[in-house]
Amino acid sequence: MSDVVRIKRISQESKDTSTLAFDWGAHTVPGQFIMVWIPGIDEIPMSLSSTGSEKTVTVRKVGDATSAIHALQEGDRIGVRGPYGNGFDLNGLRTLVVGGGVGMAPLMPVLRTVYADLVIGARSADEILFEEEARRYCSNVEISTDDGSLGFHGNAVQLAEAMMDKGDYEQVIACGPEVMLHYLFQACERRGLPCQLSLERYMKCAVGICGSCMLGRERVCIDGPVFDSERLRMLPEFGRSRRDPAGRIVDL
Amino acid sequence: MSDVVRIKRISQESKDTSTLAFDWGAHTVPGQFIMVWIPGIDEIPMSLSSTGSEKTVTVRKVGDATSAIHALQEGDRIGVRGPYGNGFDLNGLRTLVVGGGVGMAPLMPVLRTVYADLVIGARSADEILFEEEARRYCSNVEISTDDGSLGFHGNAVQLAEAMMDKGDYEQVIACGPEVMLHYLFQACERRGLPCQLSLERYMKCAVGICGSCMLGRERVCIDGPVFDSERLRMLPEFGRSRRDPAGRIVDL
Amino acid sequence: MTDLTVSISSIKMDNPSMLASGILDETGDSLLRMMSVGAGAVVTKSIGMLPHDGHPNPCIVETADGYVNAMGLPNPGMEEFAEELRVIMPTPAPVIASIYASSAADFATIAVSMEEAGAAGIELNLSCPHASGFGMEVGTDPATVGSIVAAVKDAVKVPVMAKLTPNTAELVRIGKAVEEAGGDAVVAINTLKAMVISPEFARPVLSNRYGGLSGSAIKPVGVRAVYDLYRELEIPIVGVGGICGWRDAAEYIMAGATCFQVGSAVGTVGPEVFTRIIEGLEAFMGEYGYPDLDSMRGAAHE
Amino acid sequence: MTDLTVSISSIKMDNPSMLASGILDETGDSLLRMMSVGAGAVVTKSIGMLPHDGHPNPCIVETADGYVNAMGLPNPGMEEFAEELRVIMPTPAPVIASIYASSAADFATIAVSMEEAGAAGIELNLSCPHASGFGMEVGTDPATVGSIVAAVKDAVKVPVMAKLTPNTAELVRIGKAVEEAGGDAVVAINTLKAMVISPEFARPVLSNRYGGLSGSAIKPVGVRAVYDLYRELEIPIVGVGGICGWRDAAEYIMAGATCFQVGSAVGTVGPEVFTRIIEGLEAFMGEYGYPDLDSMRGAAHE
Ligand SMILES: Cc1cc2nc3c(=O)[nH]c(=O)nc-3n(C[C@H](O)[C@H](O)[C@H](O)COP(=O)(O)OP(=O)(O)OC[C@H]3O[C@@H](n4cnc5c(N)ncnc54)[C@H](O)[C@@H]3O)c2cc1C
Ligand SMILES: Cc1cc2nc3c(=O)[nH]c(=O)nc-3n(C[C@H](O)[C@H](O)[C@H](O)COP(=O)(O)OP(=O)(O)OC[C@H]3O[C@@H](n4cnc5c(N)ncnc54)[C@H](O)[C@@H]3O)c2cc1C
Ligand SMILES: Cc1cc2nc3c(=O)[nH]c(=O)nc-3n(C[C@H](O)[C@H](O)[C@H](O)COP(=O)(O)O)c2cc1C
Ligand SMILES: Cc1cc2nc3c(=O)[nH]c(=O)nc-3n(C[C@H](O)[C@H](O)[C@H](O)COP(=O)(O)O)c2cc1C
Ligand code: FES
Ligand code: FES
Repeated sequence: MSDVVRIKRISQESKDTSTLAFDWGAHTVPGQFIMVWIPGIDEIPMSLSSTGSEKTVTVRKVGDATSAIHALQEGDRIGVRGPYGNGFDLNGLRTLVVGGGVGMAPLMPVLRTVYADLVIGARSADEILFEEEARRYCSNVEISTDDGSLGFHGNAVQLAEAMMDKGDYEQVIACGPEVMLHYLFQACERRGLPCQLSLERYMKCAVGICGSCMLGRERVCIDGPVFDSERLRMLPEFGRSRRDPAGRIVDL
Repeated sequence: MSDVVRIKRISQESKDTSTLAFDWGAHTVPGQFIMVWIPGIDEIPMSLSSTGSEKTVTVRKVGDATSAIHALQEGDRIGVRGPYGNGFDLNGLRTLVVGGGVGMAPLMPVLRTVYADLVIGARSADEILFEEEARRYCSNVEISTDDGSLGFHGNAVQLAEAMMDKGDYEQVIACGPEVMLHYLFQACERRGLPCQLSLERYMKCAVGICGSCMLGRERVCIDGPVFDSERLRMLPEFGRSRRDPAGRIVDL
Repeated sequence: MTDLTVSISSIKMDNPSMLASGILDETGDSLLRMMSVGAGAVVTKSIGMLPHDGHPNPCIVETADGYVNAMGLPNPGMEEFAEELRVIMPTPAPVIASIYASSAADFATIAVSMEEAGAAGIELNLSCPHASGFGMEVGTDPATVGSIVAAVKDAVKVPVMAKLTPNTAELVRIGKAVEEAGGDAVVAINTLKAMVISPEFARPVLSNRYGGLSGSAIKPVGVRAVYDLYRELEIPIVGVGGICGWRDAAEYIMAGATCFQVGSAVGTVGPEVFTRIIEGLEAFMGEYGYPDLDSMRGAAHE
Repeated sequence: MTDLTVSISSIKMDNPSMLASGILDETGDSLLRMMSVGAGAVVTKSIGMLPHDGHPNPCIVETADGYVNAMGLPNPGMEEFAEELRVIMPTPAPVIASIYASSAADFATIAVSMEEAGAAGIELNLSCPHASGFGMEVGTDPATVGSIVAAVKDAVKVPVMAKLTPNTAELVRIGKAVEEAGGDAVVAINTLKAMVISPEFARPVLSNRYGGLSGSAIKPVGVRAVYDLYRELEIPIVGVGGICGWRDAAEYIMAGATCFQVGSAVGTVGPEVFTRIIEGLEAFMGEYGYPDLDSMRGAAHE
């Protein structure tokens, strides 16, 4: 489904991250993403950080397209198509959710749906996203910052490992930088704890035909972006390499 | 819906008329028709004389295509597409059904659905169709033959008029030669009795775009083939003229 | 207030929609019906010198997203059709007569007869993909096209539009030939040359084997054709191919179309498609600040 | 027992289905995946001399019945891609390398590199409608096409097939040029030149403006193209365009195709489309008494 929507509301989440809200009727599930078209600039994948009839995307400014999105005003229009991807399997298991940086975006609809504990990781206190809202849904929200400016001093994986060892979680759901996810996956594997991780690859079509988002034999856009432990084990590229827009192998 | 079906059963109804049965899943309502394709010969409209999951068409041999259909054997295949047309409005009114010749075909699904009295008209006794089956559904089945070889000696309209005057019908449903239908319509109009008449015109597309089946402003294939009194009154061509395959006006 | 009026030379229309040739337009009554549902103008079935039955059935196949047809230009012939037109004149919306022939002289003869019968314009069918000796076979050579347009322009006073085939890489060159010969507009596109085969019967379904693909399926090809033509031509372009809603119409207008025609959607959506397209277009133009069609035309080129 | 094996010169396939170029075929792993779902052969993404990012996004639009894409031939370049192939060799099904270039000499260079890396055949992309200086621009002139085919034939031992554009009235002439230059097969059709405009943004959606229409929408055009080619050519024809089920595949085979390719349906149906088509085709052939593909090929011409 391809549409043009009007931005209803923009909220600044941190110095480089904003959330844009718009009404869009498409039925979506937590963990799915859309392609956002900023005419004349680019079309890029964005996770849905709300999946109700009001949808949101939470965008970190990292380059041209994300800067153009940050320059938008309320009332401006963007193109959206989707929803794409499989989404998380919300299965009722006792869950630890781990979000690194803007990786919190696709996790918010999960937290709104299931009862889970949460680790939010970021480089420093002013980059911690969604803490306030998350505390409304989760009994236990823990924070880690690389620079120690808030909560646990260290990375989210270290904090998550400590929580896994204390708690009796049955699964881990996470999104964030791939290197973090890779360490988290290994930590879970060591403990025999199943994971669902949301990954990213360069996307062009988002409908599963162009092959630009391949991760091993999997299309991240349609077979993913969420992968469970069983599939992650079969993906030697996970945590190691990705493909550039030309399809060349690039180390992570 | 376009399909290829296999003829399950052929029943000879009279010397020039046969019924072909085939399984076809399309949902259809009484009064609708299909286009029957006999490869290499023609594709022609045929009313459905049964509208269950087993469908039938009842074909009178009048030319090339209908002869080719009569030459088919059980197990042979034909192409079918449809269903097309509006069908009868089966509204619960006390109904007199009038069928002339092979015009009985689209009326059979009506008789199987509603409780009605019936007039079957034909030139002579051996051309009377579906009498036996109709007697199973209708309390009152009357026959007219032009040559008096069975039942009322005269035409179906005369017989129907006599029945209208005796009975307390609230509507008339009919199919048959257009001249017959035209007289029947006038008889009903005189009595203020609403009609639903199934008409025929030369059909090519059957989907309402080619315009070959025009009757005034109406497309017989899609706005018809069943017309009620209100619409019949607006059709000066009804009973008078039709169009040939080139679109020329031809007197009936 | 949004102004939807538009004209192609002397043909003045209340709105930019036209009934496409070959769709419910073989009789006077059917033309009137399409005016009553809002068509800004109607184009008639393509009319030839003599009555013609067209190809035997099957002459249409329904596909996932359109039709493949090979009607084979059935028509009652110039004389009888002129009578159909005379009976309905004057009409609430202009009638444009589509005509076909195999020589420039015949094109001119038929055009004159249609003009006399009240046609407000002539559309030359130079593009039917499934009629031998007519249509596309005369319409893929720029010189032939030019000579036909010139002959008809000489013969009639009403505007003359030429309908082009998309089955060529030379579309724009042929459009240029129309313009240079004095044509008042080009119409693009006719159907794409196509075929449907029945696996069960191991043969093409259409009696003519070849047919023309129409409907939503071809819209992106039609929009592209109009976009290409708009870059090179000065004369108006009438866009046609797969329009079934206001968005499609808007795409054609932004690609550069002055007017647009609707064909297959009269079957897939129904005759009311005209009313819906016009209402939708008006609402869109209001919301997005286009006061009239001029302000919207070709907008995708900027 | 139904025999589904088929070959194009030395390329031997277990069944007549091929993955179309540009669809999940830019990495070794994706090629292996498509073999695992039953593709009888796989064609790679079109590979050029140098790495190329392709057009910026948006490079695809979903339409009612297909896609309009302008990927712009992204590929990792001949050297890196040769390495992808070497890693997966030997493969359970033949890999045909699609290549593009702007001169006959470059075509030959890339073909040699692909052959050395293990490609069982070469497909010349002479038909991409949205890459300037490549694809369709080299593929609409019979003489150029002939010279490219001849140069590549000279350079490699594996079979060489040429993929043709449908955006021309000269399709059959170009097919003839391939045959005369010694080509082993023709592949038809590539996408139809198309455009999608956003009314709201008043601009073409694709960054490249123009794109190519694929998917069910174009099937009747592809079937017609194969039918036309089969009447005039001796060499095998590979049919492609809008195949998403066994009926579509059967239409192409009856029109004259030796093999067929599946592209868009990998998205609209899923990769399992190969398994389903092959199973459906086998069941159909069994029921209708076709012992092998030879007995079915071109059946619609009789
Ligand atoms: C499934 C998915 C969900 C995502 N969800 C979010 C989200 O919720 N919030 C958020 O801020 N970011 C998200 N991203 C990342 C986001 O797409 C990139 O940050 C964005 O594309 C950068 O574009 P740019 O032009 O601003 O930067 P550029 O300077 O063009 O690129 C910076 C980096 O962004 C990545 N990128 C650029 N274009 C694409 C593309 N088409 N596909 C994938 N990656 C690309 C590349 O790694 C590139 O190196 C998501 C990515 C994916 C694949
Ligand atoms: C809606 C509808 C339902 C019909 N239902 C039945 C039915 O249930 N049983 C039945 O026996 N007949 C039915 N007919 C009539 C049937 O279609 C014709 O008898 C048949 O087409 C004759 O074809 P032919 O080749 O045998 O005869 P031809 O010699 O070709 O034609 C004989 C006459 O049949 C009519 N006819 C031929 N082709 C067509 C066509 N494409 N469309 C309409 N009329 C045509 C013409 O009036 C023609 O003069 C129906 C017609 C219509 C329009
Ligand atoms: C059943 C049918 C008959 C047609 N007959 C004609 C015709 O007589 N003359 C003509 O120029 N075009 C004819 N066309 C082509 C249409 O006018 C139009 O160009 C084409 O169908 C594309 O528009 P659409 O997608 O809206 O149908 C016909 C199309 C159809 C479907
Ligand atoms: C996303 C996409 C990328 C394509 N890339 C190529 C390509 O690189 N080379 C090529 O020859 N054809 C390419 N094509 C064309 C297809 O191979 C095929 O000819 C066309 O899509 C029609 O088949 P389909 O309808 O099954 O998709 C591409 C098509 C699509 C949809
Ligand atoms: S982005 Fe094209 S296959 Fe995933
Ligand atoms: S048969 Fe074509 S409109 Fe009715």
